[in-house]
Amino acid sequence: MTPILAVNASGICFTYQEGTRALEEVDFRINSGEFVAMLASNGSGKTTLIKVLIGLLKPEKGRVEINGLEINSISKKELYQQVGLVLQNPIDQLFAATVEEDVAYGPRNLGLDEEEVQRRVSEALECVAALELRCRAIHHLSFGEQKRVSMAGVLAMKPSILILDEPTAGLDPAGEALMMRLLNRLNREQGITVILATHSVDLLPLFADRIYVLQRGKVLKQGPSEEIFCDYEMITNACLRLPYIAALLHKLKQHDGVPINGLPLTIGEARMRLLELIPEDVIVKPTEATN
Amino acid sequence: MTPILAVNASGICFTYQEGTRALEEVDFRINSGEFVAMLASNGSGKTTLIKVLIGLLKPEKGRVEINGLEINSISKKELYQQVGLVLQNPIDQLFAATVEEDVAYGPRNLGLDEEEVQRRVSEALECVAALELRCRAIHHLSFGEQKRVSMAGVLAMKPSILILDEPTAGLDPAGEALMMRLLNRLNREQGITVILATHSVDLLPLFADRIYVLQRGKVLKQGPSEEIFCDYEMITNACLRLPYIAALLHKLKQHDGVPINGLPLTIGEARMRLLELIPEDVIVKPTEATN
Amino acid sequence: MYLPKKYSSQSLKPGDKMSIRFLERGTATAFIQKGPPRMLIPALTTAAVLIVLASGPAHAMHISEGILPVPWALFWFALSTPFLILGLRNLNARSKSEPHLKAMVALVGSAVFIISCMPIPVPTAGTCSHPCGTGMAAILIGPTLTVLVASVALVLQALFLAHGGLTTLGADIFSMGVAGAFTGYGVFFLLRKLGLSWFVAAFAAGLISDWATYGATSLALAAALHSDGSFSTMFWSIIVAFVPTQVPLGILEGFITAGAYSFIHTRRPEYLGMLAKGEAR
Amino acid sequence: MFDIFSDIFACRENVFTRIDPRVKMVPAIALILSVVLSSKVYFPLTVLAFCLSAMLMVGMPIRLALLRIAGPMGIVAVLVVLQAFLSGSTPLFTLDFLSWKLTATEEGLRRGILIGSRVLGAVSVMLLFSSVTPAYKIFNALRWFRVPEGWVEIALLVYRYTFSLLDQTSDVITAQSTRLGYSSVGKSLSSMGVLAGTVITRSMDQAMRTYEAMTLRGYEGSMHFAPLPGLKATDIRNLAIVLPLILTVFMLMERYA
Ligand SMILES: Nc1ncnc2c1ncn2[C@@H]1O[C@H](COP(=O)(O)OP(=O)(O)OP(=O)(O)O)[C@@H](O)[C@H]1O
Ligand SMILES: Nc1ncnc2c1ncn2[C@@H]1O[C@H](COP(=O)(O)OP(=O)(O)OP(=O)(O)O)[C@@H](O)[C@H]1O
Ligand SMILES: [Mg+2]
Ligand SMILES: [Mg+2]
Repeated sequence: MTPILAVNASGICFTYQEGTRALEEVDFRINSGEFVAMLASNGSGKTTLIKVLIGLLKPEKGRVEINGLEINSISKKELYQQVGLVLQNPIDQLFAATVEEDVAYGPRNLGLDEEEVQRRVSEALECVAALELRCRAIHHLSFGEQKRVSMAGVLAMKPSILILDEPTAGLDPAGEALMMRLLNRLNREQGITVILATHSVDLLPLFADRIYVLQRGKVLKQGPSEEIFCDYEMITNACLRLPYIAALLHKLKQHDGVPINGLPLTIGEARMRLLELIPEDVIVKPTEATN
Repeated sequence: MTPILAVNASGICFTYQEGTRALEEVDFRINSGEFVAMLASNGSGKTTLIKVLIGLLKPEKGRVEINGLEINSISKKELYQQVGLVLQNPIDQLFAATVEEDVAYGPRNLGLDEEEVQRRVSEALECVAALELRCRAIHHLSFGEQKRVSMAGVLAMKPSILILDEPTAGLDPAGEALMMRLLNRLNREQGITVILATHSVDLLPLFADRIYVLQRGKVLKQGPSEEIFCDYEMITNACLRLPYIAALLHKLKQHDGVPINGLPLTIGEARMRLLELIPEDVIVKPTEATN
Repeated sequence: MYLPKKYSSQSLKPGDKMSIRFLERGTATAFIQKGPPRMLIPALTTAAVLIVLASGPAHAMHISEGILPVPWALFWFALSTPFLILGLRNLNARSKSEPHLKAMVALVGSAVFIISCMPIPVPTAGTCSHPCGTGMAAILIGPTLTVLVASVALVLQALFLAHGGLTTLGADIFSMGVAGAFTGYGVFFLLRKLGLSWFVAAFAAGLISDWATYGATSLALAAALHSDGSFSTMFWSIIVAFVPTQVPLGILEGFITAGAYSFIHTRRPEYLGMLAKGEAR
Repeated sequence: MFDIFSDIFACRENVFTRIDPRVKMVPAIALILSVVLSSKVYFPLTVLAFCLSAMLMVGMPIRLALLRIAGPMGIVAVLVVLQAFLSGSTPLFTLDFLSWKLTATEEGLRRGILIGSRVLGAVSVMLLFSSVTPAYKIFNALRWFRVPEGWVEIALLVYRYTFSLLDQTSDVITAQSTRLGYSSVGKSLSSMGVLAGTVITRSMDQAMRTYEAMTLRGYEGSMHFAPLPGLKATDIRNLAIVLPLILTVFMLMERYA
């Protein structure tokens, strides 16, 4: 028997009331424990798909299963204990006065006792490296801190699937890296399935197991990042671009005829490939290799 | 005599009411016709500095001159005819119901006659490649379109200095490239001084003449992008990172000992430098060079 | 001014032909001799009908287009226009010294509009209904500006949602704007003067403004609809018919107003000061 | 609820949207007034049929058109019942309700149906008008009818920001409901209070930012509007045809139908 999929959506169609066809026959299947990115340009239907997956919008056609259960067959409570959604804009998600209260909002609604609630709050805040913010007022947090706290609020529900809408939008490079590493840790250490919608391509190859490329509400292609970014045409078609590193090596390969195997997407890989090409005698005094 | 500076701010200090010290002795000098980026992580005071430059916030200390005139010595109307500000969030800036009305708002307030107003609207919309949006309602525009229209609204005032707060935030790669090319064209063709605040580093080397790096309300360093990104320490200190291309070559240079002159920041430059290093005989059948 | 004859004859005499028709059983006739309970039966009927027709109460806070005869429509327009003019005067006068006022009033207006679109569950009727938000607005921006904002919101609702309408705009402005805003503001102001906590005052403002709106709506409806029947039967029937939804709804609105007010009070007190200029706090 | 709130149809190109809003407004008002004045159901029902088919013609999905008319339908049903039982004198039938007898009357029923048809007719005119005329055009046109500019200015701002506030509000609701904020009546209540508070503070923040942005473009306390273009001769000619037509149909139906 095949293992139970974390998310199994098939043939999803969705049209907004005034007639915008936002999703068309979308199939979206995520295994438990995967780290999947939904990559698409503005207005391609990422947010709509997310809302369908989490049962906030009813698709016209198609069926969504979460951990093997049809989402309409289970109660909202069960559903939201399994799937957590982190919105793009953290202030939409932070409505309590202090960090602690906000993170406790979900667990309290689950009807847990106060001790358990406090335990969950601490755990969730620790997960997002924000324990020291516990007693701060929400409106005094910086944007990056708000993002992390809003994630903690969702994590406190202990979902097995975490869906994030543009988690790195608006963050500076340090915040971006921190956020991606956090997600990676949650995924690897706690086995949480992570699904993120984004249109920034550079960080994905490092983290995502698989990428879905959407365009105008259709899945253009899906697969591991190497496969996705090989298809230069499809990527530009979808109003996206290659990661900078890949773009450089793509240019070197296509236009300058430098023979490079495959298409390195990350700095580490690119370094290896380039070093293979550069004659040893050119290299001066390699200092101790610090990867 | 030195030429008149477009923006000359010296010794700016600013503290928010509740005590956040947002700017500390900031000196900021921009020549006419320059394309300058203000690069800083979240919460470093970019927006605050912009608001001080445009007279929305009164600095505690320091003096701001626009085109040689102290900003308090001229009327608001004169000031805003010289400096235009494009806010980060287009929603804030687009307050009229339709594109046409929104763009016409500024010129009408200047008391121009209707013919001139219409001429300016057309011109401004053409500048941002949005002429076909003219009769659309604002809330039906996509995010990227909103950004461009909000820029048109400012351009219709015909400012000689254009200040933009994170013009590329939230845009997909295609929109980002379009926006940067637009700004570049305005700068080169119409000689408009462009000042932009951002924390995305990758596009800057291609466009910015000079970069100011801020951190916690202080100017850490300023200079052309080559100088800025050479200083790896300062950059990481400011919670920023090198552009991906530069990071790759930096790694190759520092850790692998590949001898690279300077630090290429753009794909084009990096290609040249790498090709210098790769032996000719490795290169297979260079197809016709399409840059 | 055209005033229908029956408008003044509000009381219903015992043994009125009309109410007797509903009370043929002897057990019920006892009610006829007494005061208000004689309205009970028609009222209960309508209540039952309203509850069955879930969409009725949800829309009933605004009088739908087409219900009011032309003379009544004009009457209500005439009644609410002075308040609109007052609001506009106030706006123009204040926006000279407070240039941000127009933006503020407009945005509070859209907030109120959105809040009044929020479906809220009504436990007793098992349906959804909508709060008015005018009590809230009145506390924040004062009653005259609230009338202004309510008129804009009503026009938008008529256009987008088919709530209310053009001919009934006058009556709707009167019930939502004038009745709701002035009572809400008055109650808030009074209770604060009496030294009650702002939570209680905000709660009462929400509650009373909701009920006042509902009273005024019922009045307008009854006046227009009673035709050959009695005005007061119609009025009380409508009142009682709305009781199952409006009583809890008023209480809910009270809670929402108090919740929202305390939210703003704790997070952004500066806005309260900026808008009310310290008047009602 | 929030989904119905869209004026996308009003921004499409078709016969109706091309007409000057001031010109559209006159027959719309004439229609509504004559519907309200009508003493027989035929004219209102004709208007209803005309408006519904026009709505379908401009491409509004049937579902949405019906959804929009569903609210008034409910009111109509209530009205019919209310009138049938509370007015008139000729008994029609009697219902046993618990221990009471309720009698419906013929006149009452008639009157209920008449008022109901008026409601549907008038509402459908409003709906057609609003689905072929964006609200901002209506507000602008109102200036021509001497509505004070202060009111129009406020209305335009309300209209503009309602859409963006709605998006934010629905995001907050999403966040609340995925964290089970609406899983019981008590929780719904407090969540709703927080929601209302959030919406209001958001709107105030937005107001301050908007005011800032307006200042940056030379705002000094009141908006300068574009001059309204003069009415075209064809518009006036069309009006001269349409208004008498409405009147004639109305009269004929009142008298002979
Ligand atoms: N509430 C709505 N009503 C009508 N149309 C909508 C609504 N929300 C989104 N759309 C439309 O549906 C399409 C998909 O929108 P969606 O928000 O899912 O895109 P997205 O990929 O999340 O974009 P972004 O990157 O800008 O967040 C767009 O064309 C959009 O205009
Ligand atoms: N209205 C305000 N009141 C009080 N403090 C503020 C206010 N606005 C900003 N600050 C604080 O001032 C500092 C600088 O903020 P600013 O918004 O200028 O940063 P920024 O560089 O624009 O950041 P971002 O990239 O997030 O937009 C931050 O610490 C911020 O918390
Ligand atoms: Mg989205
Ligand atoms: Mg900023």
